[in-house]
Amino acid sequence: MINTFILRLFLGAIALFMAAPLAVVAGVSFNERKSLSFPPEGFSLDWYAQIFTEDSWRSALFNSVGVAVGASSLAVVVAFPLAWFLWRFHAPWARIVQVLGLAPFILPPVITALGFLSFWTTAGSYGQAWTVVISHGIFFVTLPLVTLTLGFEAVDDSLVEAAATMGADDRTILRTIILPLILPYIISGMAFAFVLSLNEYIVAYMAVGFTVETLPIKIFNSLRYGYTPTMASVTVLFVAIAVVVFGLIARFGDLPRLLGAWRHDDDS
Amino acid sequence: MKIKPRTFSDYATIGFPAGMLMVFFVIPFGIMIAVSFFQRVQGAFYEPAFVFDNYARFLTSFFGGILGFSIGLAALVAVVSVLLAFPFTYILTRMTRRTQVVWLVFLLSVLSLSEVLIGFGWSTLLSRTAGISNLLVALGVLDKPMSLSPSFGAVMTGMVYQTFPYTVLVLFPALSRLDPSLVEVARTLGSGPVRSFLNVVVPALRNSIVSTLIMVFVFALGCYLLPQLLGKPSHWTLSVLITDQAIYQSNMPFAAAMAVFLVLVSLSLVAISLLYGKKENAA
Amino acid sequence: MSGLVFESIVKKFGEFTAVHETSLTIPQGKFVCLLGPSGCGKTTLLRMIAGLEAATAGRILLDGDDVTRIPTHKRDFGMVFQNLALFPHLTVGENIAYPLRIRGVSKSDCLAAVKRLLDLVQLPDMAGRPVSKLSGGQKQRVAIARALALEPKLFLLDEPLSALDAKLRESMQIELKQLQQKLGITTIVVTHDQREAMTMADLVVVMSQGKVHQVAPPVEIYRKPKDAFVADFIGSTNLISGRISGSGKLAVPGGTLLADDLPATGDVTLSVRPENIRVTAGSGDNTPGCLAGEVSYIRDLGASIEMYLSVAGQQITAITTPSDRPDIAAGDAVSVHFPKDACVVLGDA
Amino acid sequence: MSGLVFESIVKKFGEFTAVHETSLTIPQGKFVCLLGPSGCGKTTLLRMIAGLEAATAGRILLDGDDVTRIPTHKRDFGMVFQNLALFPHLTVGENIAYPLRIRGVSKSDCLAAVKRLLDLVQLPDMAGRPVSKLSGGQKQRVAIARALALEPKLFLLDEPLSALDAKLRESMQIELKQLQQKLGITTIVVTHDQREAMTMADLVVVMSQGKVHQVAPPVEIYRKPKDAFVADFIGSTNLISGRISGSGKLAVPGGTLLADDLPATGDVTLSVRPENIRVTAGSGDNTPGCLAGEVSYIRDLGASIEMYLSVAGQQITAITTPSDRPDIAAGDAVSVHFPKDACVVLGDA
Amino acid sequence: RAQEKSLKIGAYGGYFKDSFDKHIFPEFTKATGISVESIAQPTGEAWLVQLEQAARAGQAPADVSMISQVSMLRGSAASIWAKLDPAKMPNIENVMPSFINKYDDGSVCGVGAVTWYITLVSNSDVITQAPSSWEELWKPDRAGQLGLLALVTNSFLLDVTAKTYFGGQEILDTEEGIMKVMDKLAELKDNVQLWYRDEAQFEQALKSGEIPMGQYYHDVAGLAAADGYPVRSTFPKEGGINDSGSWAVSKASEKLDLAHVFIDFMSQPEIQTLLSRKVGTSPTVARAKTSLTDAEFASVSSEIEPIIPRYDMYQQRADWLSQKWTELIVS
Ligand SMILES: Nc1ncnc2c1ncn2[C@@H]1O[C@H](COP(=O)(O)OP(=O)(O)OP(=O)(O)O)[C@@H](O)[C@H]1O
Ligand SMILES: Nc1ncnc2c1ncn2[C@@H]1O[C@H](COP(=O)(O)OP(=O)(O)OP(=O)(O)O)[C@@H](O)[C@H]1O
Ligand SMILES: [Mg+2]
Ligand SMILES: [Mg+2]
Repeated sequence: MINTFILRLFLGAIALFMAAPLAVVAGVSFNERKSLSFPPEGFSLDWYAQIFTEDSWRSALFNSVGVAVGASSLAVVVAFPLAWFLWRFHAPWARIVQVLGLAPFILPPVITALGFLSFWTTAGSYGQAWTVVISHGIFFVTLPLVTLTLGFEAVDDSLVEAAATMGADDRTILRTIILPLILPYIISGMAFAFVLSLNEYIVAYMAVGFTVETLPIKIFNSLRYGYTPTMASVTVLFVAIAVVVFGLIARFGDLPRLLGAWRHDDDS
Repeated sequence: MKIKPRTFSDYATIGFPAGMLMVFFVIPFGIMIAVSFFQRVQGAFYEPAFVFDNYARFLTSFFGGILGFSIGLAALVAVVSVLLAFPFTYILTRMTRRTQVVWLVFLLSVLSLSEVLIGFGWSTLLSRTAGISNLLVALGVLDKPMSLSPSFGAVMTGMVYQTFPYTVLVLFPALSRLDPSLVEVARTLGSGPVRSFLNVVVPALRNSIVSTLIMVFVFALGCYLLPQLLGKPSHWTLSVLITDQAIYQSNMPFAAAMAVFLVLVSLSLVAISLLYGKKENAA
Repeated sequence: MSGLVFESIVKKFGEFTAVHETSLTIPQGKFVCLLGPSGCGKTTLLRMIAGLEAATAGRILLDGDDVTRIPTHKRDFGMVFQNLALFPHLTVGENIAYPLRIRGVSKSDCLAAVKRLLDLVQLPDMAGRPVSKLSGGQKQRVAIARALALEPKLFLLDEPLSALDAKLRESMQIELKQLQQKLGITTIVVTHDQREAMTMADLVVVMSQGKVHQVAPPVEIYRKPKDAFVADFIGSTNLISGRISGSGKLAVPGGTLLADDLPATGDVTLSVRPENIRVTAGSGDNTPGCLAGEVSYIRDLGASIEMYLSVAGQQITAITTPSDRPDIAAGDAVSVHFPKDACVVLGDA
Repeated sequence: MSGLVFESIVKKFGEFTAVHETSLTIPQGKFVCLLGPSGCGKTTLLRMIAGLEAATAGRILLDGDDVTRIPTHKRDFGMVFQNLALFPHLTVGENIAYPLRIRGVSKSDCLAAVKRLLDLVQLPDMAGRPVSKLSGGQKQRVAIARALALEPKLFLLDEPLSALDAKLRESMQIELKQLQQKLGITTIVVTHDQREAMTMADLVVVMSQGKVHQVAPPVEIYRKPKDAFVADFIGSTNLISGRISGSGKLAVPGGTLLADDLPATGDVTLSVRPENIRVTAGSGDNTPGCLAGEVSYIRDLGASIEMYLSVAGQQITAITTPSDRPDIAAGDAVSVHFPKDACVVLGDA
Repeated sequence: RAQEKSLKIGAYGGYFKDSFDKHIFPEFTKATGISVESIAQPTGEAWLVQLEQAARAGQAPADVSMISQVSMLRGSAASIWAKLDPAKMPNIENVMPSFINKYDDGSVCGVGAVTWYITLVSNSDVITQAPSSWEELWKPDRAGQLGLLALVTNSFLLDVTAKTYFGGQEILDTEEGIMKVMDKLAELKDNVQLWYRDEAQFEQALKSGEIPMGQYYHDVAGLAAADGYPVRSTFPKEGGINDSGSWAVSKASEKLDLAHVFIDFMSQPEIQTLLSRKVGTSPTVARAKTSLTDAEFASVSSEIEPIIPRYDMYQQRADWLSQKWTELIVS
């Protein structure tokens, strides 16, 4: 039918649009020479090897992953009690804290970055590796806050009440009912924060760029003497990591549901 | 089921996140606001003071033009993104779970692409030597390959590319929760698929559409790399100039003033559209 | 011919067959109820009529025309969904005018039509209300008015009343029936409530597990169920198995029963409605049609008395009115009478 | 004293009073149904007992102890929620063991308890199943078993059977009743289904709009409703208003009716159940207790026949069994008999 | 303790830092026993912002950093550089006086580390005839073919225009003069396809011929050419732009002594030679003191008199210039 044809065409066009730059980046990463030519000249996997063989790339990779792990954990640790409080208690003033939790993502990043720079130097901790973890943790707190809020909304009140009638106090309910039910939302919020932290440049750079060189900083610094295909191979690696992370989430959890889908017939 | 917080431990739960946000977000942001009133020292840095110079410098037709352009660009990006993403997400939510998952993983992965690489990818794709215009030449659409970047179109393409997955993810919950029987009933009443999409799905979700527009708008407003990578200087946004002032001119007070101004403008736009949305709802 | 005809319709969802091969004729102007337990395929059948679900095989004919491949929006059938599916962004009037508006009917004609329809469903002066401000029963009526706006050839309703409470449901049942009689539209209602079907329908289609068991007027369904499923699903019944022991006679545990239409030989099952069984005190005389039993317990429901009896090891339920209540108590020996015309011979399910 | 006592309990949500001042005593060991139309405050009352909702005023006593301020998790009442609220992340066994586990009961004791409870609700060998793999009726039983795990002093159920289909519901009603009799736990069930209440309860509490109308055993509720609301809500009834015209006599449009317990003077309303009205062919003799009427229409529901009559301009419904059906048709003149003991005098609602 | 004998040294990240790490710092450690922790600095002046912020809080992200001239001036105006003692650095005698930065009071705050040239580059496949003058940029047939640096403080196009069309950089003394130069500069705007900020953005386009001409770093262009790309770098007859980086020490550093040792080490002619050979920069000591061959020298420098940017102007009129410049290229 003509309609399904148009539909396919539209979806195909979107897929092409979304995939095109990825194809360029992937193509470039196979260049034989140290150049970002596209279409690639020759074929080589050296640039992938270089991520691991060359110290600076490897340590940048590890820095990035370390920062992302720390920051995403912190974001969850901050967002969880907040989302829980908003869900559990009736306290209009708590909305202010919620807005604060949503705000970091809304401001122009460069301002957040400069704010952190001033803050850390004033606090005298400038240059400490952990400051970037806190900076990113706060900067990305919005993401787990949103997924956790969604998650708490999805917890059926009556489950909590049922547990209470069976003798569970707040703390026990949190541990035995809410945590297990909300775990997928924690994971997805953390995954979002993780992936974005992995790719964040300006905040990381301003907070602690010279001590902890993360991959994006490394890429930016490399701009001084030309793009190297390693940038592309690192990107491909990152996209692969994202695919794996989200693919695993989809494999073991219900990804559409984590992203807010919900149908009446889901329960069965 | 919600109760009023009573005990110390009730308050302690929110105390931690509130404290963290206070110390690590409000204070840094407060510092930036304070800095926006500091005195710039030409050829050096700045000194603590309380002056409005930085704001005054901003209030010229030049910066007014840039602000207007930035807002216009962000708005256009938001509109185009939503125009593309809304029907797309609608179709997506009607597909099987499995297909949805594949698309979502794909979009999430694109979302994690860093801005430089998006810029690089598109500037290559839009270049004369390696870009799609060669494809068009091969297809006989064009006579000879041409360079499509830097240009306004390139900036738009890059920014829409960056915001598209984000838009889809923001629209996804609302669209997937949309009651499918609304469309079915419209069809029994004589609306074809396209028509029922336009006069049932779209109006039924207009609130989600408005809030998505706002979110994408704000997101696009903060974008500072793509306009540089894909645009000419005349396509630079206020965020580019802020970064410029802060990092290249070491003029933090002026950068901060511009940022504060940008935040105020975007917040008030958000507030206006929310108010308007509320009114419409109440009617 | 006039009316709706299913020709060997089949519906599969992947491997799963939701509707097995079904052929069915629904005469023009009738009020039909599709009745069956949850998941038996009622909604699927209705959605195929509306074109919302494509039949896997077979044809659907309306007044002799094949409509199987016609898309929903060209069928001009009115449909009311279980959740009503009122458009939340439109007012009551706009909801009702929707099918007219998209056909380009003028504003004033729309207004007139809305007024007429609102009068029809007894909701005058509601046109300007947002639908969110309506009660359940009012929403119901608006959905009906909207479905009728086009004067459809076929009026389809999927459990239209299930969200309403008992009292409201009963009055809506009567209203719906009266409306249908007034308009004379062929109407098909899905329900899993047998009382509802009995109250409204001219013709009941009893389904289970994707198969149609019986198509008949309500009283016939009750009095002459075709098989054990129908007998048991419509009202409650006693199913008694036995072996033919002579012309019109059936040997059952504990004695002999009499029935019309018994086949010559073999095993058959009888359905006997509880309210047709008469119970008297004292052990029976063991004539054909009367068995000896014992009272297990008695339940007084106010309007009726239920007697649970044990007859030759089998559970039998009998119902009587308070005024006819025999003077018996749990543990008493009783004689249980099965009138010949109350014993219905069942076919295979 | 032993049992559950409400002392002047009030519940407001903001300005809205969901439960008006209510005092009530529920004796130990009884099976009580809270019955009333949707929104009348049944759930609210039950939730106050469980401590899930704080009473705005008044006290709740259990066996003489004030429990009004005791938090839910210290009350040790078992509760079954309308949607069952089984923990989706736990298996059947873990669900049932949950209240024990959080009290630190050892693993082996938990296992033993789970086995015993699953036997009790007739679901042996299901402990390892994930709850999502259960049918509706099985989920039901698991929820009941879980609520009983702690041997609660009070067993509360909020519309426990409303999600089940009619057949299953009936069998669960009987099982639930038997279970309660076996365990002897004071049990309070919320329902809006009067049949369900009549079937299960020792004591029915009829509510509407936040007020308790009557507390009595089911048959008494049916036979001796206190007011028009109860009479109408429990089964269907004919409400007839008239003026006292002598001892035991009531002048109504079209004649005179007889009734016990009539006050000396004034206007009163009678409730007469349809199944207690006898209809005979031919115009009546106009003696007290018998009025002349005309048949409006007759509806055959299979198990019963409904006769809609017009008596002196008033609509009267009578019901009879197929076997007692008088030989009448729509339009016939009939005489309508109101037996004296069927005429119940109502108080003010 | 070994830890005390270590120095944090900032160098431009990427290729630059890699080369230092590989060829220079090990030499230094071998010679002095001081270990080096190298810090990747970013391009532009972002580093200065960080140093300044850190200095305010009494911290030093790096002890010694390589700082461009405009930033040096800006830093000295804010007094964030430690004063250096020439007496402790005998080798700075070798460094040409123009590469020594001083505070107003005459005390030394920076010592030339390396210098480099920005020249006229072109893609030899597209532009067969090598250009010889900056005037090439203004030619109408270059429409849409140029890539120029986007910041006033690193493109130095004002100096180029003044030298090419106004007979020298004196015209830049006054605001009117600068405006005249800007007007001239405005004439080439239509020729510009790309105003770039990150060098590689242009390099990519230059190599492929997408943008066949522009201003670029002589050393990097040489590397590309050596790699076989059709890229050529030309010193125009008006001269290449000679920019340089200086070693400066953050005031907040507690290792001033070691920093002296380092700067002294770096100022040796042998080390400058090594830098030219391994990193591709031009020496800050007179050519005669180095052992560079003609070919080696030509690959990093030129005999044509260079254009030395008017750093004083960039510093004194910083905000005004950046405003006018932005207006120039944006509008
Ligand atoms: N889109 C679908 N995909 C797969 N199976 C389906 C689909 N729709 C319905 N089914 C299955 O087909 C069978 C019949 O469904 P249908 O909705 O027609 O039942 P129903 O009789 O309307 O039941 P209910 O009274 O619960 O609404 C069910 O087993 C159902 O699970
Ligand atoms: N949390 C609440 N806030 C405000 N009003 C409430 C709340 N809970 C219940 N109500 C109101 O109190 C009244 C009684 O509600 P309740 O849930 O007790 O009714 P119910 O008898 O259980 O009805 P149903 O049969 O529909 O469950 C209703 O009008 C309801 O709208
Ligand atoms: Mg259905
Ligand atoms: Mg309730």
